[in-house]
Amino acid sequence: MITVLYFARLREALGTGSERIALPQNVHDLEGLRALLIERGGAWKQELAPGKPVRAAVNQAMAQDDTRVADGDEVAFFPPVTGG
Amino acid sequence: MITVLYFARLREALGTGSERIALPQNVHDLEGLRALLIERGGAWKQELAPGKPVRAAVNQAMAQDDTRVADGDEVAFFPPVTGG
Amino acid sequence: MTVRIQTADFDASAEIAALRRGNPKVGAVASFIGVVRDVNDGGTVAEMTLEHYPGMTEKAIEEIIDQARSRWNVLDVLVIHRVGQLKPMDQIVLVAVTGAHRGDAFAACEFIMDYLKTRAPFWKKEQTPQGTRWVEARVSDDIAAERWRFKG
Amino acid sequence: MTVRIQTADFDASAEIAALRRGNPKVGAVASFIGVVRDVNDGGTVAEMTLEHYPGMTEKAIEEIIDQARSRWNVLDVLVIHRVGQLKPMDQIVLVAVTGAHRGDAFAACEFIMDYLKTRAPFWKKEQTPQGTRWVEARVSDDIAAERWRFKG
Repeated sequence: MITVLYFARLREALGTGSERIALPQNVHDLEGLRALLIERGGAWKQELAPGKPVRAAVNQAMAQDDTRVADGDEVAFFPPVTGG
Repeated sequence: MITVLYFARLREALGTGSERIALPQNVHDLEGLRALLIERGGAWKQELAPGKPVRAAVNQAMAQDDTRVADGDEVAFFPPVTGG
Repeated sequence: MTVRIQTADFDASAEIAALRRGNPKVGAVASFIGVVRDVNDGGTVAEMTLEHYPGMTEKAIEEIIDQARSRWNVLDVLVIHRVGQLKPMDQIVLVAVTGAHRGDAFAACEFIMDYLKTRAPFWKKEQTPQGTRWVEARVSDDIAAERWRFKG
Repeated sequence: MTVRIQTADFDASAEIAALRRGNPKVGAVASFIGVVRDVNDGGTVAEMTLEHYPGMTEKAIEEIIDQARSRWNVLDVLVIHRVGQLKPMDQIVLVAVTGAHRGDAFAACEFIMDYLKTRAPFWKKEQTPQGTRWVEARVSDDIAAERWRFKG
């Protein structure tokens, strides 16, 4: 199982701030996880579609498409940051 | 008459903070005034000698050797500034 | 180094005094305060909410500070960032950097702000007369952060 | 713009609050505080005296601020410089710049400090265990001021 968090506009559009997901055998990285979520269709497909300005973190560090994701990880998806 | 002010190390070395000077006919700029003061010899010659790091202002604005000096002006000589 | 995420306001003088307390090597304190403006992208802002990613926020800012310390000769760094409800003219963020000399303190302070703007997980939502909207990231902030890759 | 030469200490928070009071266009406040260090040029400093040229000092600083305002988009500027007797860890100078955006505020603040260091008529005299000495101007300060001629 991994924990997936959603923040800001993404959290509102997806209607959830966090969930627990059992990682399928064929999902090893962030790109795979994002594809898995897009398969849900609806808001998931729309908000996480390739080209959308979505950022991600794995275990609280900024991550890229090819960042590894494994059981026990905390993954987060969010829009580009706007603090400061 | 002009007013001449001295600050910081220069004030201490020359033993005066200000004086009134009647401008000779042949003195028209800062370079001429400085030469006039150097003619006094002693500390004046030593402190104001060409090459010494002396700065000057005319009427409270930073000035150069060729800045005009005329009756009624306030002239100041001082070391390079060290505030801030 | 000190990093604080808080809903409460802060007092820059008191924070700076605490940052340099007992260190007579400090000759320079560069600081920055970010403030809520009443207008953004042409719209009037009545109020805003700042959301963040607890845990990651602190780590991200500490990493930015570490990078600054590896590039410039600074003595200490403080970052306070507020979250929650804020109104126009409220203080949002304080970055204060102490150093022996001003050049390093200025550079590190501006670097930290520029990186914080693009790498620390905060999100602003504005309440305007037309309703609420999530603030869009600015390309100018990416450019501001990017230029540090090429300068010293 | 506000320029004050004073013997009294200052409170940065209160000064910054006064500088941005009533102006909801301010989104950024860049500021700098200069502090007396206990060591300078290798010697221990027990105390220092700051002398200035009354009248010219204010004019020189106002001119530096005017230059900054002509180069960057800033809203307001405050400079406070202390004179008289100061001890290690005392505050010497405060430069605070408000603007809509941080880039302009940072640049103007650093520019004003760099120019103040080479153009405002102040002189420091240090009391050390070896006696008193006038502080020598630094070549690094000339270089810091000079570089602004070539950058934006």
